[in-house]
Amino acid sequence: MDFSLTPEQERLRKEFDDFFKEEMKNAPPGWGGSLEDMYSADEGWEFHRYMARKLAEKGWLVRAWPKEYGGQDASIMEQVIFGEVSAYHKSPGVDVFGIGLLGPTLLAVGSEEHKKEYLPPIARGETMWCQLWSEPNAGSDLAALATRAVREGDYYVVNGQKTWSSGAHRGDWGFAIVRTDPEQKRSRGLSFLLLDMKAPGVTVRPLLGMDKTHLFNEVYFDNVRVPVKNRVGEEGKGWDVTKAMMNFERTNVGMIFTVKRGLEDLIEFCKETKRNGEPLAKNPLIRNKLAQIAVEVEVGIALAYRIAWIQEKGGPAAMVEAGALAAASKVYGTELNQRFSYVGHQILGPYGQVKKESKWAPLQGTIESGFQQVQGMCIAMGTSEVQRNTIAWLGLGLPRSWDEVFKRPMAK
Amino acid sequence: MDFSLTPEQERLRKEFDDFFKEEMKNAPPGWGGSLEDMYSADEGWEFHRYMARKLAEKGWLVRAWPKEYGGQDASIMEQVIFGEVSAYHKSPGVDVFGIGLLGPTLLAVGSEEHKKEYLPPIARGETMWCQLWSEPNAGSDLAALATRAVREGDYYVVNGQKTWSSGAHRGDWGFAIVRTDPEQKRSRGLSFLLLDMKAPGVTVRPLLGMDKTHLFNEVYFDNVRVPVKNRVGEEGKGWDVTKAMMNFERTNVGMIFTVKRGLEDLIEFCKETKRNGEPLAKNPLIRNKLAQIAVEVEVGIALAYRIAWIQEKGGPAAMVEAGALAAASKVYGTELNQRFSYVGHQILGPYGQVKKESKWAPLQGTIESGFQQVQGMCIAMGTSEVQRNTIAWLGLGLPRSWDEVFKRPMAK
Amino acid sequence: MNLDFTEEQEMLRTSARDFLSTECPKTAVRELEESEEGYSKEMWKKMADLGWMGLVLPEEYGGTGGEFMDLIILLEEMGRNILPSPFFSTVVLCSLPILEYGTEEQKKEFLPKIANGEMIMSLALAEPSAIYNASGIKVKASLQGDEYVINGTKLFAHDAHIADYLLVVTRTTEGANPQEGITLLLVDAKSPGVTSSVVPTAALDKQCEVIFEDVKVPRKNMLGAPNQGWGIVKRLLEQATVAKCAEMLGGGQAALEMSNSYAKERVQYGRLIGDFQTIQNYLANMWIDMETSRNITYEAVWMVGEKLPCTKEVSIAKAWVSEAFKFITERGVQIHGAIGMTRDHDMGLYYRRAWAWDVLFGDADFHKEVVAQQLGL
Amino acid sequence: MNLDFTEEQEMLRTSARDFLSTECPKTAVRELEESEEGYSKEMWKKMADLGWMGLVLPEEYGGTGGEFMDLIILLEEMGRNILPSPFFSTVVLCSLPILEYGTEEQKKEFLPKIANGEMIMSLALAEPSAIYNASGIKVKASLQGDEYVINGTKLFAHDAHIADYLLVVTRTTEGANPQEGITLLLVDAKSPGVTSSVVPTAALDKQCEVIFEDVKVPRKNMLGAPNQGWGIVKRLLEQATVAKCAEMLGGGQAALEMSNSYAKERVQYGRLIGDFQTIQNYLANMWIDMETSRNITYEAVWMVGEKLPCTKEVSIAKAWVSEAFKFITERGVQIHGAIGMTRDHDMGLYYRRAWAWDVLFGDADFHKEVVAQQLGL
Repeated sequence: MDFSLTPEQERLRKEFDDFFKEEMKNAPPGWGGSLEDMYSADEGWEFHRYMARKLAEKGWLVRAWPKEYGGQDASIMEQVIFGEVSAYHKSPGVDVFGIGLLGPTLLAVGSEEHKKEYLPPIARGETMWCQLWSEPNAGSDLAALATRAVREGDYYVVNGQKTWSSGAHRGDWGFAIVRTDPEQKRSRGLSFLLLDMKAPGVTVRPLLGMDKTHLFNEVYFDNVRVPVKNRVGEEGKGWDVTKAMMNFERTNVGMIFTVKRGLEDLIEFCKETKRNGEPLAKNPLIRNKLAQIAVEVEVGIALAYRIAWIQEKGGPAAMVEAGALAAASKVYGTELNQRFSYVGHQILGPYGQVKKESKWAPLQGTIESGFQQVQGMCIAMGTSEVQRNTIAWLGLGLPRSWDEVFKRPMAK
Repeated sequence: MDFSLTPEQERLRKEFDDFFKEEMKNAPPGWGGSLEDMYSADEGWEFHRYMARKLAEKGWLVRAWPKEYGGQDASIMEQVIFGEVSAYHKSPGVDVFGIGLLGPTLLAVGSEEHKKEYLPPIARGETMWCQLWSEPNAGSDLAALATRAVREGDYYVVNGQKTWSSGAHRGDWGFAIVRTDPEQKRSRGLSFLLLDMKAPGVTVRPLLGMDKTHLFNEVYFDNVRVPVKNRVGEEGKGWDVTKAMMNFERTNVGMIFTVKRGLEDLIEFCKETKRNGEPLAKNPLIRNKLAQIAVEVEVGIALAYRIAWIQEKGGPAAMVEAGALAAASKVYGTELNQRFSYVGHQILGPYGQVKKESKWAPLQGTIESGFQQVQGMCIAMGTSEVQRNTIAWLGLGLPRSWDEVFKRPMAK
Repeated sequence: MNLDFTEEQEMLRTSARDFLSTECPKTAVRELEESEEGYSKEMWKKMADLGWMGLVLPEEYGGTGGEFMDLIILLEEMGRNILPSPFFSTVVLCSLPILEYGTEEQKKEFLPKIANGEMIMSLALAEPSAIYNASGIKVKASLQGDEYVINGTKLFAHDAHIADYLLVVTRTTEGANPQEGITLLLVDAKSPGVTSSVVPTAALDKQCEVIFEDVKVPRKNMLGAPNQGWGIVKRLLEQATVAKCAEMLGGGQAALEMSNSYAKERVQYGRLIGDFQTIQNYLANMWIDMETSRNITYEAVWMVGEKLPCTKEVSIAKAWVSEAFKFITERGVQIHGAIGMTRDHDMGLYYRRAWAWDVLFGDADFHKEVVAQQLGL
Repeated sequence: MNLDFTEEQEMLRTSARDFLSTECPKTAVRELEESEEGYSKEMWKKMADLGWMGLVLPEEYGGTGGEFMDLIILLEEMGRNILPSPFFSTVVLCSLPILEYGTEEQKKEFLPKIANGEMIMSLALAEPSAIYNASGIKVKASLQGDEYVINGTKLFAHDAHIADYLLVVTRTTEGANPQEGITLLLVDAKSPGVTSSVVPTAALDKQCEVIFEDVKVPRKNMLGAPNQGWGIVKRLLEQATVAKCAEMLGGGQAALEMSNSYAKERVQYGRLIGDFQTIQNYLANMWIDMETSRNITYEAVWMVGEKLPCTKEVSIAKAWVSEAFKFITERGVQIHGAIGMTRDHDMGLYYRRAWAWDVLFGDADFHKEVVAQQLGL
């Protein structure tokens, strides 16, 4: 085994690091790097778009993509390095949905037309996307979705409601999974559509978070006309596209580096802040808690590297392994963010609840916003419960659902 | 509300305390008060019988029972006081099975003959009992039991195997649940028998614990003849008796006071023991851990008192409440014992693993035996999983089993 | 021993629950959170009319002479409903010490006005040092003639921005023992030199910065003896801590019930989510935390009410209950999924309070250190 | 970066697994636990014949010149099988420091004998103080002419009772800095004045008390420079700590597999218990702990092998992996129910080791304090 980076990788990391260090000086006041910071206030969104363009200029926005669509065919390891440096510096710019989800999906299962039409504007940092999946009665159980799309000539007419669509109020385009054949149940009869968020009949309503930030939305479709050519995959086979999209197993390295950075800032605070005449950093209980987070951060990074390594090797067995590991890194990473938030809140004491607009807010209020936003991380993109179910299934060979259990004869 | 004890209760507590303080001087060397200490070595068992006789002499062994069977009609609160003082002093003497389980069951559902025959020798501290319930394929799912009893005239002929019978190698008598009607499934067709452990055909084989102590046993029945008059309840209605026995909702106050005492001993150790030139008691991490256990002990005691109070009031609604609370106190109490063991092990460091026979063993090796024996507490008498299920059912009105769920039509 | 509430107490609970759920639905809670004042004057008047402010005050001061446990029941219901109001500040933090330590003159001046809802008060205790020990008290009051002159900054003083009077914990002498030299002063909030402003916090619960610049207070407004104020603070912190535990009990119970109801109506995969063992285990653990919290709180409340030595018991209750409340609300959000983390859902009201109250009057580690000391460690 | 094992390493793993499961079934493990010596001479010989003792020793000393990672694979398999043997004591704790710090003469004297299985060694480091800091070293060695004379008591020295030689960490001078003045001596276990006796422990893993009474050791048996021994101890503790993490990986994996298999065969309520979400969640959490442990261990191992600065990484690995191993074995017992807590079931072998290894070379809190220091706290 060899855990070292190549000199080229080290050089790249430094280049990324220099770039972000410099560019992050342009962040708006109180910037904390969360999705809420990016989508909620206009300054945040503008900064995101600014960074997207800057990264596109550098050719870094979609490094992993093929050159012909604006990428650099970069290795997974290089993406991981980019991801960690970017997260460490709390940089926005990389559209979670367009670059993280849609791009790889189109590259894997999209038509050449789709790739040519949609990928280059993403690569240039121009088009921003959102995801239109969950519905009021289809959360973890996405296949229960009910939004209808009825074919009329060259169009689908879409009616229904999506919810929990992060950043839908900012997105130029959205990808949706809808029911084209109501006769079919659950994951059958679904289709995958790309739709213009400015199309007539699309209404976006905010769902404010408990800290009043605007990240999530409800999206209503009232006779929205979507050209048939905007369908990805065959009609009725939308679930395959959805599954493909879910199967890009993430290393989740970014969410670990977010904590790494947060921890460093918190450590700095503890060194500078005296309570009862002594720096917080000298309090043995606080040292123990901070060290525990540091342990968990390094453990999380090691796990993310393992996933990247498996992906780099590829192959079907590796993909099952990566599937379980990615589920593990999601639940591990989000619960680590949660534990970090709670530790931060505890160490800051009454100051942990002060909002960033106050002069009394330490660490730019990141702990205050953090402990309210972190719950969403454990729920969005597959709840912790769903991730553990995936591990039981892919990692341990246990049944995926009760229905599966009940199909078997009773055991003696 | 009023949390104070009456002067009479305070006097009783002092009387118990004085008695146990004096009598515990007779405990064999290395006595730690666990069930393993009682059942494993001969000295332990003799001490148990000695204390049983002493308590009987005092009239304290079965305080809660009616006077006619050797008891004192004592209130539940007095029993709780007795239980806590006894546990605090690590005293044996009160037979878990005869006094804790069988006695109340016979008092509730036994015939007058049974009461007259079996209760007085228990009350005199003469007869010791054991429980013959679990089988290799019937653990948490007791109703799956297969041990057969075939009626032949005035006898049942019993064949089969029981397991996890604590102290069966010491017990004079055992109470068993067996299948009298093999045509009936699960909880139907069972009967409840009292059997002489010295009867021909009863074979007891030890199941040593991981620390090699002898608490559990396998018990084999090879054509064991049990008089029909030894059946409690009707033939085929043994499950009702079993349920009645399970339904004596325990306050579990004893297992909390065991930790209370263990904590006090550990605190003493931490005050006396220097490491790196400073008493362990001055180490902030250790202070925090010990205080956490102290918090949990007091919380557990308050819960136990609540259960006792509800029982004292009685009534059907109270009993449902007490049922959920008793499940809570069981899982809380055993998991507290576990946490205490682990904290003790951590504080003692390498010494936490030293067995009591060594001169290097602190606290008479109780931490060493504790961390191995405590796992059994979370499993015996209803696993933690079963207790949480009971809480979900009685405390929260949630379904008790999947089968119940699947009997309902699918929800929309 | 008697672990039941009296019939009167049960009636008080019922009427309080009815009143609050009618008068202060959660939409109102959210509006009051957003408002500058953070409470409804109208509701405040009605509460006074119900006798809530004078619940534990003797009749001679306009109260109804109830016991501490009565107040606890009311607070439980307020916690259950997340009532935004200066009740805790006024009644628990200020009327109780005035009742116990005030001169007859002070009692006559303050208590009837509190009882009839005319006066709102706020305790100015914490400072930027953010510790609940006597050594954290640095705001200075110096006796000049017949007046104390206060200078310094208090922080996290709930409801100071709407208070008529502030109960200010000041340092009047410096010595080796920080518990010596503390004096409590009743300060007219409109005195020149007092500036109160709300610090924006997660729970939107109107915690204020209060700046004192040469604020003059007549000597007769001193509560208790000069330099001996820490004893009053200790006692009021005991009362306040268990009272806050009671609010958390109410909040925890509501969060648990809400989660349990949701588990019985939310369907995923064709099943109620409460049918899943994962959710059942969450709820069972929440239930255990709730029941254990209840009993340890009542025991501590009883001791505080009886004026028994209860330093250890109060700290035990706070260390346990605030962790339990955090756990219950956190799992509550998780059970609800995305809807639970929104501004429009009630669960967030409880979740945000759990984190706010966790650090109020000392967090679990603070109280465990108290317990450690009480254990002779 | 390359996170795969080499083909040779995979072969080594396979052959080690085969050998151990054949030669050392769990019945044998239990017997060896009960035996006075705690290992099988016959098996020891076979292990030597397989080249295990010399795996990382250069060929000139009778070894096969493998790398540290090779040794780690072997240790993982030993942990997987709970092999009772003095391998860790001899090879990890003694041969590595002799190889790295020994004189040519010492290497020639000790290493070939270790490689061919003739010599068993034991590290006598810990003392009744039970701390893994230099300040814990009190056993005195004083230079008298050309000999050191040792007096004092060592504790928790694995396998000292069967060792031919002891590597003894002694204090030769006292000064302000406890890390100065430590000298390592290679002591013939048969020297007059050496008394080793096994301390009975939960894991029955032959930890010894070793009493030194005027034990004379020729000066040439000093390992490294006089008074500078703490550097050697630090290095060997790094190696030993990650090596122990590797054993825990093997043990954790076995415990997890055993639990998962049991969940797939044990029926209650007409269903495999692995069908229950409660059990699935336990197993999923164990799986997460296992996978996270694996990667952090290999990273630390690689750094130790490459002799990179790795104080932080080693402590991180130990702090994480020993907690994970405890959790996995504890849940493993719970999944198995009563059978899992018996002497005759294999789960207890792992459970008891988890608690023994947790405190070996410093527990999680010890290592977290190291991490805190490394973070500049």
